[in-house]
Amino acid sequence: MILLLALAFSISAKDTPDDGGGSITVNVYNIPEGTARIELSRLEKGDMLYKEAGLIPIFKGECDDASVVDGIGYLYRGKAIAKDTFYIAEMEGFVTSSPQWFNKSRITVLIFLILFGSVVLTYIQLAKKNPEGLFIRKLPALDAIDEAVGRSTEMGKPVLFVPGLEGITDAGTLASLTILEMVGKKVAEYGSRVIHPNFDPIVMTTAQETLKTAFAEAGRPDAFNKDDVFYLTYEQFGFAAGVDGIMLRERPGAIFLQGYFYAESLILAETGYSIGAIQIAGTNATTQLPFFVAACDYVLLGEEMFAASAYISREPRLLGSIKGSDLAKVVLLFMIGAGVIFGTIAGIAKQGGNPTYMQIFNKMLEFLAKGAK
Amino acid sequence: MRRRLPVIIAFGIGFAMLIQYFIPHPRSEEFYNVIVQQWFIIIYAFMYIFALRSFFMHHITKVKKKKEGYIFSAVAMVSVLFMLLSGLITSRGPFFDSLYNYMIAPLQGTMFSLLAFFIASAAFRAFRARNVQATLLLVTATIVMIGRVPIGDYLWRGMPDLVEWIMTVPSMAAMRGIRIGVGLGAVATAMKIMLGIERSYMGGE
Amino acid sequence: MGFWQRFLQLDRKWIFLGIAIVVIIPLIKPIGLPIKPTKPVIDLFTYIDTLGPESGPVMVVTGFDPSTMPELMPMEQALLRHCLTKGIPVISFGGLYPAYIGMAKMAIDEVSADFPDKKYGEDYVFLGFIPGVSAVILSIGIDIATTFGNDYYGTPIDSLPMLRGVKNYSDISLVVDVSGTSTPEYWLMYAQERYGVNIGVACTAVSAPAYYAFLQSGQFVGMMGGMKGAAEYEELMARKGYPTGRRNATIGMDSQSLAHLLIILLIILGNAGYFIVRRGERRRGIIRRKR
Amino acid sequence: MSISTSIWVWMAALLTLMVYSFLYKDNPFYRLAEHIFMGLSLGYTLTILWYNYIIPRVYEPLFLPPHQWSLIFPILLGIMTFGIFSKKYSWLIKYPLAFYVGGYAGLRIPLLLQSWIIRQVEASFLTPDKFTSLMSSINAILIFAGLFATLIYFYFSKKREHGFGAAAQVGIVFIMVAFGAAFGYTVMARISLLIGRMQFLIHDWLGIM
Repeated sequence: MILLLALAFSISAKDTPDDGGGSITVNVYNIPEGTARIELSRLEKGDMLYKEAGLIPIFKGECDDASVVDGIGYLYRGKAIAKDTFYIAEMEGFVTSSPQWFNKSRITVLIFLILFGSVVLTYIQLAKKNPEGLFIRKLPALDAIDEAVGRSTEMGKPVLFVPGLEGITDAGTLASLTILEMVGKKVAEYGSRVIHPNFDPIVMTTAQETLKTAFAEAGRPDAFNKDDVFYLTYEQFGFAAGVDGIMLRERPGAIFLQGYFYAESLILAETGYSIGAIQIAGTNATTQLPFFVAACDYVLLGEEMFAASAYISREPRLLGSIKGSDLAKVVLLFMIGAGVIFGTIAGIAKQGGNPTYMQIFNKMLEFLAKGAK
Repeated sequence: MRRRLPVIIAFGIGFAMLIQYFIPHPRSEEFYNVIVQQWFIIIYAFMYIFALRSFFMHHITKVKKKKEGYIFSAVAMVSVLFMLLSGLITSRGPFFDSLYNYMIAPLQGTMFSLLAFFIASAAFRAFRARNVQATLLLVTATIVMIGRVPIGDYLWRGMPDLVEWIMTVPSMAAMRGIRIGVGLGAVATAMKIMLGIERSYMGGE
Repeated sequence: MGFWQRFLQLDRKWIFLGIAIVVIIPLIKPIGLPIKPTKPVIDLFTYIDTLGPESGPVMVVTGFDPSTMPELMPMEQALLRHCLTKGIPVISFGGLYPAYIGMAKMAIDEVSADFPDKKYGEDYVFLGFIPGVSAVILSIGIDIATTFGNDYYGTPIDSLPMLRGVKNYSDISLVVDVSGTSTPEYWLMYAQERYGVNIGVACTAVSAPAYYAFLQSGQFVGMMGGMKGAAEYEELMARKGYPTGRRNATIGMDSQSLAHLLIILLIILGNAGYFIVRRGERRRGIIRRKR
Repeated sequence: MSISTSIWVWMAALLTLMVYSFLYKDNPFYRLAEHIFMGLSLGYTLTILWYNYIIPRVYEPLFLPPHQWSLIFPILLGIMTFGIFSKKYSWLIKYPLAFYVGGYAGLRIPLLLQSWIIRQVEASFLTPDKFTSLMSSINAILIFAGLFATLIYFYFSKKREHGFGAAAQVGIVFIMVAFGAAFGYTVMARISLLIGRMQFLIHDWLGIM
């Protein structure tokens, strides 16, 4: 075997950027043909001998040596072993590793965080000053709610409102309480009853308050019966069986399934359909949405539930995040659209022999994917 | 002052955990580990004691007042203590593992498998192609269900590829849009909590 | 129209009975519906089939608990059986989280019972759980002996004859992650990207679509998705005349197929009745105000 | 026909049958099984909490040398949750709650932004290498259109008229296909679990087949 100092095969090392220190990135260049393995060895400042330091994957030509100590100088040597010969690459200056105080690869997240944060906050301030000023389109579901409660009271049947299985801190439960307020007002106007079985005691007491104010605002404070809002049980399928019993006994004309549901959603929706009631569901539990869409007359899909409660309550905090998210969606769509158009032009230009656009486009993509590591 | 201090705490620790993400320095790594692996877990453990208390209070009152189904409450409480003691005494020995493998695991699996029955009955009694949306959903579901079993390959050779296309093109596109929407909502909510705008989790204003 | 109305109000208990029968019968008397292996499973099977007693060991990583056992246990057992039949040295790794060790032990015990001639320590090895998740994957790349110290039964790694020449990933011919969670992505990031070792994946039907992208880009050598993937692997084993033991996945597949067909039938019948009843009502002037 | 002789297998089989009795109707056997399940799983979680968290993270660092006295502060904060037991000091629980919920909110913001938003946007970029074949170009354009229409569907700041309404209609088509696929997979997963339970009863318990 002849020791051939290949000029082409070279090695370089630098402190790994954007890390907590203790790591040096080693790169090898123009790896000779037919190389089977590249062995890496390291010399610590003050030592005499190179020690073995693992392998460099051939297909990447780069690896991070994470077993170094900050502040100590190191020299690296790469040995590319081909079928019968091997090539050596060495470095001149020592390299030391050090930690960084800011991770430059996560700038994209920081920029988006600052932009989106300020947008949401400004909308909340705007909403505080003038709640009616911020436009949110009227969701068709709100008309369906009017129609359902109307038909149910025409037939002299009560309305059933099931709030889901989550506690008061769940976004879906909070939205369901706002929708309950609107349903409560409608029911009070029509002089009918709303039955509200509960899985969580705190949600129950809040629902009683909500309905009491709703009936009062509709001018019928006496019509509200506190016992219509009651605690049923805390067992998942026991709750479903209990609510089924109420459906079969009370035969409500309209059923609302609003909140965060689990696997029991199916039992509720099925029995509700079998007694011929109009069912309006709404949930932020994406796993249950397919079943509700198949079994109910109307479904508020995830975000639509929050938009509906923002529309009803005009509550500044809710309006702020809905409007903020909407603006962010527009910005994202423009970004993706512009990226796609630029990407296709760069692709065509590249075919036409002018790769510069392509490099710019890859740079942009790389900037976005930075934080991925 | 009593009302403002919790909001300041929430902002302080929230902001610290936020900027920690951008600082790779070992000091920030240590801060992250101490907070997440000690402070959060200790508070979580104490809150668990609080949840435990309401669990036992609920069942004890039911037993004391001989309310309907109080025997089951007694059974639930005995089960908690039985599992806890067997875990502590045998320090998670084979008896404790058997309790998990032959009681908890089968019960959990059976509970989840109940849904197979409910889906079947809802399929017949409630899943209606009442509008374009529900029809699209039921047709796609049928294709996926057929494509994912061997019979699908024999009905039509291209069936598995069709299912794969449904999963990697239309379904992925919609899931990506839904995920962006849900993500934006979740970030907005987390920001409101950190900045003290959203305080409902602390039990009302 | 009375029949259809009564038909639609069929008590749900009959439907429950229907599902139970459709699932139970094939388990007692398997029908043996034909199974046609697909490309991802064939790729995984052929890659392992090309290995032999002299090639580097295959590492089977357990990553599931009782809730995903019906889909994933048959996969792990098929992989272990395939390696032991071909004499390929196999390392069963008990997993990146403590919850999986019970499943790993159950799999290796049941399969090794069918191979009395294979000796522990020479033909197969069982490594226990080590905390650290991604740190564990990385340190296997440096040195297996220092990472684990000793195997599940407490015997030191370097006293196991099979692992004598095996230092790290460069000596391992394939890692197959049998997982119900997203751990295959960790193996791609920390094992393949960093050390270039080949990775195969065996996952639940739900997470299979997410891994198609990695399959097409060649990062995964092959993939078994859901109980259908396991049944296909068992079919490939049988076609090569390898002993398959009780083909749990294939038997399960019969029940799965019949259950799916029943549910599709129920949807069609339910909707047929619905439209007939509605047309009847419309003709008799009782128009339910339906959007 | 070799019925299992292990008391454990019989226990698991009985509990399985008790849960399935709910399919007939909600009955005492089902409620007994459910309460056993609730109690055992709560006890199991407490044991795991004790061995994997409280002992290695709280007890040992505090009471064994080298004593980490700084742990006193999180423990004090934790003790404040007991304030809820008395009407007078119920406001005390606000502090640990604020620390925990506020801290996690701050921690989740960059992670959510990275994986739920930036990663999805980056993946939606149509790089020329996606246009290798005719089929992959059509797919790439379809994916882009689907994403576009889905986001329009969940856009609430504009009335749904003419062009805007049409885009929302296209959006709901993609969403319903995605829900149909999710529906199919959920059915498959639940039936696999049912098969697993039935195999246990028939094979492991009754020993048939």
